[in-house]
Amino acid sequence: MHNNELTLIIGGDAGQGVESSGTGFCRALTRAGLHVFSVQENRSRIRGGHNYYIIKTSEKPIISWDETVHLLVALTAESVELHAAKLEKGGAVICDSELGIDEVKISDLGISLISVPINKIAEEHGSKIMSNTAALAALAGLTHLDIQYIYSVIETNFKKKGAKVVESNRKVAQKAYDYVVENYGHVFPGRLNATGERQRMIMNGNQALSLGALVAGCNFVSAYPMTPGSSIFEWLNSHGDQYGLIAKQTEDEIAAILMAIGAAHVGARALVPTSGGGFSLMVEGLGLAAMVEDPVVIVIAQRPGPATGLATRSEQADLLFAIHAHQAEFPRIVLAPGDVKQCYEIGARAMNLAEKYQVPVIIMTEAFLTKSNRTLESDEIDFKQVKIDRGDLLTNDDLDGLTEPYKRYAFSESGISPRALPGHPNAVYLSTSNEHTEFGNLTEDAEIRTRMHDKRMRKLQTALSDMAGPELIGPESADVTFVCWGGTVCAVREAVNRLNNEGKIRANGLQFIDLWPFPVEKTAPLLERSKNLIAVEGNYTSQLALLIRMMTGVLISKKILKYDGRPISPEFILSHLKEVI
Amino acid sequence: MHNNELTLIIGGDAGQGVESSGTGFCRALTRAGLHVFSVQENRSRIRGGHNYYIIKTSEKPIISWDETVHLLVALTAESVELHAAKLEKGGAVICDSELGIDEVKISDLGISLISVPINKIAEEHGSKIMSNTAALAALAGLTHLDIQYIYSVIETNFKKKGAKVVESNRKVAQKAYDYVVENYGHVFPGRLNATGERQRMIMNGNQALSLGALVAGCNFVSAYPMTPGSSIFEWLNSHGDQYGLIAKQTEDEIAAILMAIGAAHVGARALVPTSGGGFSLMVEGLGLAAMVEDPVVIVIAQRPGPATGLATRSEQADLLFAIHAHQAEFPRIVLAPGDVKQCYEIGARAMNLAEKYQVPVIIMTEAFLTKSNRTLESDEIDFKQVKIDRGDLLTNDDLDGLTEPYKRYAFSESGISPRALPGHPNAVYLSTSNEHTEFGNLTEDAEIRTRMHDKRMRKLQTALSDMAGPELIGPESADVTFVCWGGTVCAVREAVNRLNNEGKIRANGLQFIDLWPFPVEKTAPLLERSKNLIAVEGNYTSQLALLIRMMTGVLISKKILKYDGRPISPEFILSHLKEVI
Amino acid sequence: MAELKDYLSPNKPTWCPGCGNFGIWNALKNALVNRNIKPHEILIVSGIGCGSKLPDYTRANGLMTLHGRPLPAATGAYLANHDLKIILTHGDGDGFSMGGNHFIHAIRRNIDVVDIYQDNKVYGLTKGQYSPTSEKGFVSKTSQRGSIEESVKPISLALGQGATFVSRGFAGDIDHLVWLIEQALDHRGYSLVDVFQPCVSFNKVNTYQFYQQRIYKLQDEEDYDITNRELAFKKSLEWGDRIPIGIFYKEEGKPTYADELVPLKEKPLVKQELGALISESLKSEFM
Amino acid sequence: MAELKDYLSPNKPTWCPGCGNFGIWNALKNALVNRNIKPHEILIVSGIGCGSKLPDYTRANGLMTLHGRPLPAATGAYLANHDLKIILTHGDGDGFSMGGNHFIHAIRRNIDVVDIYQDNKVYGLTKGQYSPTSEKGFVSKTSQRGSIEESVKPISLALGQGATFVSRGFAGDIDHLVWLIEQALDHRGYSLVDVFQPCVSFNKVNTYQFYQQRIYKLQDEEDYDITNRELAFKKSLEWGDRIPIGIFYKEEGKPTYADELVPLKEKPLVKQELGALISESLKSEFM
Ligand SMILES: Cc1ncc(C[n+]2csc(CCOP(=O)(O)OP(=O)(O)O)c2C)c(N)n1
Ligand SMILES: Cc1ncc(C[n+]2csc(CCOP(=O)(O)OP(=O)(O)O)c2C)c(N)n1
Ligand code: SF4
Ligand code: SF4
Ligand SMILES: [Mg+2]
Ligand SMILES: [Mg+2]
Repeated sequence: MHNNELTLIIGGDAGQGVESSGTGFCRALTRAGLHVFSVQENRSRIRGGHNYYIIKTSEKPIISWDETVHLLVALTAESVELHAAKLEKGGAVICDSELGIDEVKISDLGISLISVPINKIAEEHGSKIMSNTAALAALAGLTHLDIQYIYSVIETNFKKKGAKVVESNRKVAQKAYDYVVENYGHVFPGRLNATGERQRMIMNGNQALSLGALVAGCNFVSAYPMTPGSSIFEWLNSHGDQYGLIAKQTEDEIAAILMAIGAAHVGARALVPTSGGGFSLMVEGLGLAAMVEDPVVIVIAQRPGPATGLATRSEQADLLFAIHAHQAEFPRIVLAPGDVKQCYEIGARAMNLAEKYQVPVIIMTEAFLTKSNRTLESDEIDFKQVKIDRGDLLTNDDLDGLTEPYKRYAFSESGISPRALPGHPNAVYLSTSNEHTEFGNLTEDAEIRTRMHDKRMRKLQTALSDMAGPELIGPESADVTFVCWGGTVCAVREAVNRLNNEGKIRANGLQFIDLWPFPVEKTAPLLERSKNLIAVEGNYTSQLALLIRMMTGVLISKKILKYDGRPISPEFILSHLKEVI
Repeated sequence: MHNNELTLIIGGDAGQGVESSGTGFCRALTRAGLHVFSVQENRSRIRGGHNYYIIKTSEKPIISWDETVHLLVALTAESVELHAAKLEKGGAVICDSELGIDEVKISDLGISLISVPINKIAEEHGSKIMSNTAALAALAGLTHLDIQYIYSVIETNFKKKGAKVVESNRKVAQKAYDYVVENYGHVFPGRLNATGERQRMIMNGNQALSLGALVAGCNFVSAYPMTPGSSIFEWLNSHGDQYGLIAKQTEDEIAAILMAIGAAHVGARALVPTSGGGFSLMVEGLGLAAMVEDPVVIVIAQRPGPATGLATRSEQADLLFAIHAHQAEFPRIVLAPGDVKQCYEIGARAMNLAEKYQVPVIIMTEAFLTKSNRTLESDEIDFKQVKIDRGDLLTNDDLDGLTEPYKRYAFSESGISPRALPGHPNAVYLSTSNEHTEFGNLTEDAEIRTRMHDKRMRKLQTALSDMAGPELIGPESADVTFVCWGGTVCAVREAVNRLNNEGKIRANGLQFIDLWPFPVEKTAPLLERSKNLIAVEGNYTSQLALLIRMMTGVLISKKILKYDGRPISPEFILSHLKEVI
Repeated sequence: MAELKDYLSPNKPTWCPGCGNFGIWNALKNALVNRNIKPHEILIVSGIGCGSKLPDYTRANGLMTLHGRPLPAATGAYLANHDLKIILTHGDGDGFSMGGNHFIHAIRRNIDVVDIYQDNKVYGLTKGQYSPTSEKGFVSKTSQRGSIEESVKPISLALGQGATFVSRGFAGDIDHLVWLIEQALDHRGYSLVDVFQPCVSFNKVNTYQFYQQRIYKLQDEEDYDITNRELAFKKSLEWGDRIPIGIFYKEEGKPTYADELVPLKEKPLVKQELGALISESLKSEFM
Repeated sequence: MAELKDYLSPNKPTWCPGCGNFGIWNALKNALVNRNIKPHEILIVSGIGCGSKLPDYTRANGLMTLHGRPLPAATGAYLANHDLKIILTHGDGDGFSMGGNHFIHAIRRNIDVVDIYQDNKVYGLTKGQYSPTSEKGFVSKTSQRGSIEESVKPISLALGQGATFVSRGFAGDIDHLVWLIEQALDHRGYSLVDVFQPCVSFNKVNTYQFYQQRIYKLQDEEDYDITNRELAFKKSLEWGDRIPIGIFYKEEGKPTYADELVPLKEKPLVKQELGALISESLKSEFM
């Protein structure tokens, strides 16, 4: 346990505020100048049932969570049972004295019990509801984190509720902090010292994705609530009035994608966040977008299935579905960010790609990533770097100058036809889900069909120029190469680091972000030079490996797979590595 | 033009009875002991717009339609314009004298004009509506087909409308027949002589599929009308009362699959016919069926897309969608018949496979096949050969004897758990779309999730024993091997025959009927011994070739593809063969 | 001034001769011209079906969506550009079977669109299956012994859900229909225009004659009060020898959906510059 | 005789303490026992949502489908085995948002099921978005300035569509609710039981107290006539200081869907031998 470098878990029942405590502590750490990486595990219920929040913090940037834990804040006895044994020797469990945890059992594990009258302090100095504040302050006390950071988070979280609430919470925090410092000040070796470094941001994957989209001009979002996609809608919904965005909750996901298409058709930049089940209902609409060539961006926040599956857990098993959804064939773009920063970048990039190619763009994320927090340097997110590219969109001037009748679906080499928005007298046109002529009118002519289909499909070829090959993790050459996509990349990065630090096996990794159209040429050489490809995926059938084989012929027969709803950790990769090589 | 071996086209406007005439003539030929193979091309409108019906007939079994045409029955001038030039020298065009077709233009093409006062005869001896009868009789007259066969079809078609209607139609037929025999008795060299052979059946792909399902115990069908899947529903609907089957027209396709699941859950054998667009709406339901392990059979009758596309035309572009539809992963079976007989067989087989493996089974057909008629020997369809296999379904006796609490989702090696239908006091159980325990109750336990997912996925492995490798067409070894699926096999068979008869290029083919779980082991050796693989598919991206590469690594880089909504003909294959080899 | 010829398209309708859709098509164009609305100022949104082909024959901005889905698409277009006048034309199958859910939800949002149903009480384009508005007992390809479902009641449902303009027209009475569509165009908020549309090919029950013998006009009744929802409901249940057409119910002054959206206070969404409101302060909430 | 303990499941409800679902759950079990219906004789079909978890806590045949889809699944089960007593329990989001279309169509088919809505006027399981039955102005996670949509009116819609049993209960009045569910179980045909269900976690408006202060029982009104659809419609629009519960409307003797199906004349579909009616004569139509 190095100073300013530890991992803690906050565990408790749904409804006890595990999530808000975790998020609050992440913020406090960020303000103290530390880096943070967090993961959440929730059950699909409102009250009761064990939830937990893992926070890893360090002075240095953190690329992954991992399974080494030093500290546990247990809001229930169950939480002690579930997690205490995972703690490193020398670790500590903070819990309410009322829980009656057996001190002997805990010390047998080589860890300390930090018994704090959390509820009592809260009730005495504020109200019962403030016990989360007390627990956080206790945590700060034990790790010697300056209480100012707790106060500052209290200020942020409660100022809307008025000065009195802020004041009571401060009081409670102070009492709990003091209690721990007094009673357990030197029990726990770990320290969290403010570094005084410049301010960073902290956000989770869904916030980053939403922010990226918003900055890139997203002004319309339509959605039906579905975990773990809803928080994108909710974030944008709560920023709509201020930033000129319409966020429409719909009657179902069919309406969500159709509204987005309608809005996009007249010129909005539309986003549709959902999860796999909701996307299933959007499949018909997806093809409509492709046929009328209206740009929409869809986010699939993956969770384990089939069907309802494990509603609040994580999986990476919708890739081949996203690529093949809808009858027949049409161009689409599929992208999968793997960390918070990539979520931001892809949120922005997708908005541009959709309009540039006039196609649906699908962003794949997963429960793990949606709610995993990471600190970002303020300049990692540069709004000015995001250029809004509306593609071949005709301006009013262009349209005023039109001399020929406007062909919305003009045959073109790139497959992209200059687009006019409805409303100009010189460009009155039809769009239809039926096969159509260059003017957009219905046709059944075999030749026009073939040419129009060719035109649409050519966009796939054109878009390849915008598709990057996989990102290299670690050194160019290695003994084993982990092939991954999505949030699994965090664990892969960490595993690669550890292996290379250890030095016995030289490792690297390839993260596929741009998945469709599949960048064959940019991928094949990278795969071919690898000696030992290992697919690391959060699914059963190794979908990325299947995709790679389909597109390049390269067979990846070694696999590290997980499909129990929990994300892959670096330790999971390392322990399974022995089995596969 | 050999006797009893010719191809004719009946062409006219929608609403003019092209379809009923074509079907009527097919039946007359069948009754005359001839073999028939027919194809239809329709526009997506009710009246007006050119439709046509190709009928190939022969004394010998026919494996495909082709582009050689000898005779045209033109109900409109447009029809003459569109088709006359395709006729072989020596051919003939039958049309109403009223159309005023230029005889010189026709004879310049080396064909004869058979001008018949069709409407006049109909009006004089019956009514205008009987002009189809007159046209068919004229056709019979020209080809010397015994008029008894026309009479017999009149009897079949009109007996419900009463003796008077039958009588008038006979009269009209006789007059038109006589007129042609008198005026053009020896103009056309082709003859259609009754062979007096034993009775055959004639049916199209959708009828055959429906019949197969019905014979295999299908007793529930739910559907929302969608071309070209609707005729399955309509056929079963009109046979429901007699054969104890419930056919429910639903409010949408979502309801269609959900009703089927509900019915299957309590023990019905359920079928859901649709087309790609309707299937898009069923995607969410598909995963529910898989998760609760209820057997349902879905038919996707493919048509060109995306979206509405060409509603009445044909394509083969939904294969990868069918295999990957729905979020996450689960076992399913995908089968694609290629001809009318296979439609019957697979209609029956699918019902058994669904119940045996307790999985959704998807049958892929395509517009071309749905309405293509073929004559079948009566013993090709043997109802008694179809054994109803309900799989591991617990009987009342089994349930009476249960001593342990019933586990609907018991872990098993095969992945299949013995199934009880709701209703027995010893087997009261829950099924849910959530991940669940062996009893069917909700769980979020990581280990149970993994085991339950493994159990479900094991069915794919188990089902492989029921999946056949591709069917070989032609000789075992050849210079080129056509790889195909679905209705394209008809043209491939004919192309293989022609090539081998010609002798320059030795050809064979592989037809994939059992597509998922993909029979890798049964396929790989066949592919490997082929020198020159050529994918022949009715789509843009060569989906079967992609699937083969994904599953076996074998790259098929030569392709003959068509996606203009019209089926692939043998001539199309042969003419493109040069380009690819 | 808008003129009829502005709406003239080179594409001729492919409807069957005598189809009620001709009447609806002409009435719509006339109503638009009478209200001086030009082709580029509107967006006609349709679904899939015979009636839904109307935009293909009309020179105007058109969006033919999927079977059953014109309403959500229209909602999106309306939210993004409420300067466009949005008109829907679609069938009874499209609107009340596949699209039934959107119907209920469009009403409760009071989106400002004119929603015209080409209600022929049958599935035309798929060749004659019974539809949600087919009368009980209607014999069709898929109801050979007669349909055994109660027909969907669009007027009653709209009234029950709080619609602000609920009306019914008849494709065989064009003058009345022109007037009705004008009223709908004038109304602010969701306007239902359910039009009896004879289908000469597949509905041999609800013919021109059938309607001519039965319909009467609510607005001809002296004491009819179009602001009385309960009375309207009572009239909506009337079916048999006498069938009412006209405006059943109208409620004025209720805000439309766009009226209540903060981002639309100044101008339509698509007329606002993209990304213009983004500022560095957005970052601070993450700090 | 059925007993309450027959319905006892080893799985305890995970609903929040005080949730209205406990009341509905108990009322349902009591009504079933009072009507002497045993767990193996029923099938409880639900969707996805807090309320839809009921089958997991109840020892009875259960089928938890997808969000919004219990009605078509129940329809299929009913058509295939109408000997099973089919009961649905699902939320307002499930039933009137995602499942709104199925609601209308189930009514018009008069399928013989008891359809219980756990109507808490909010999305519970997804943590507090406004729902289709949320009142206009309801503040939630996704309607921070208050919802701007008219709420869905299940009772009015059901009446407009011709439902044969239309009722409303309250999870806080279990005796009344038991009685109501018994009436619904007794009724032949589609029976709507819309239950006001306080959600203690996310709906701070429509609380136990809110209802207790406002509801009154239709069956306590002397002159209330449950066979008068127009009167029922009028009552269905009542919302404010006084909110009616009880049976709004009931129509007896109307055939159920299964009554009208020829293949079901003798016995349920699944009790007939598969393929028993197939004969060679089937071939002749193809000759
Ligand atoms: C998802 C889907 N299901 C089915 C269809 C097939 N389909 C096309 S039009 C139609 C019904 C047409 O009836 P209606 O909406 O009343 O329009 P009409 O043709 O009578 O004007 C159907 C079922 C489709 N296009 N999409
Ligand atoms: C297709 C689909 N979309 C969204 C969801 C997510 N979801 C689960 S429950 C629910 C809403 C719950 O509200 P309600 O039906 O009123 O039930 P309650 O939880 O309030 O009892 C939603 C939106 C889903 N499961 N499936
Ligand atoms: S089928 Fe009916 S609705 Fe369709 S065009 Fe013909 S008459 Fe009109
Ligand atoms: S969130 Fe509401 S509906 Fe769900 S269990 Fe809790 S109180 Fe009940
Ligand atoms: Mg219609
Ligand atoms: Mg609810």
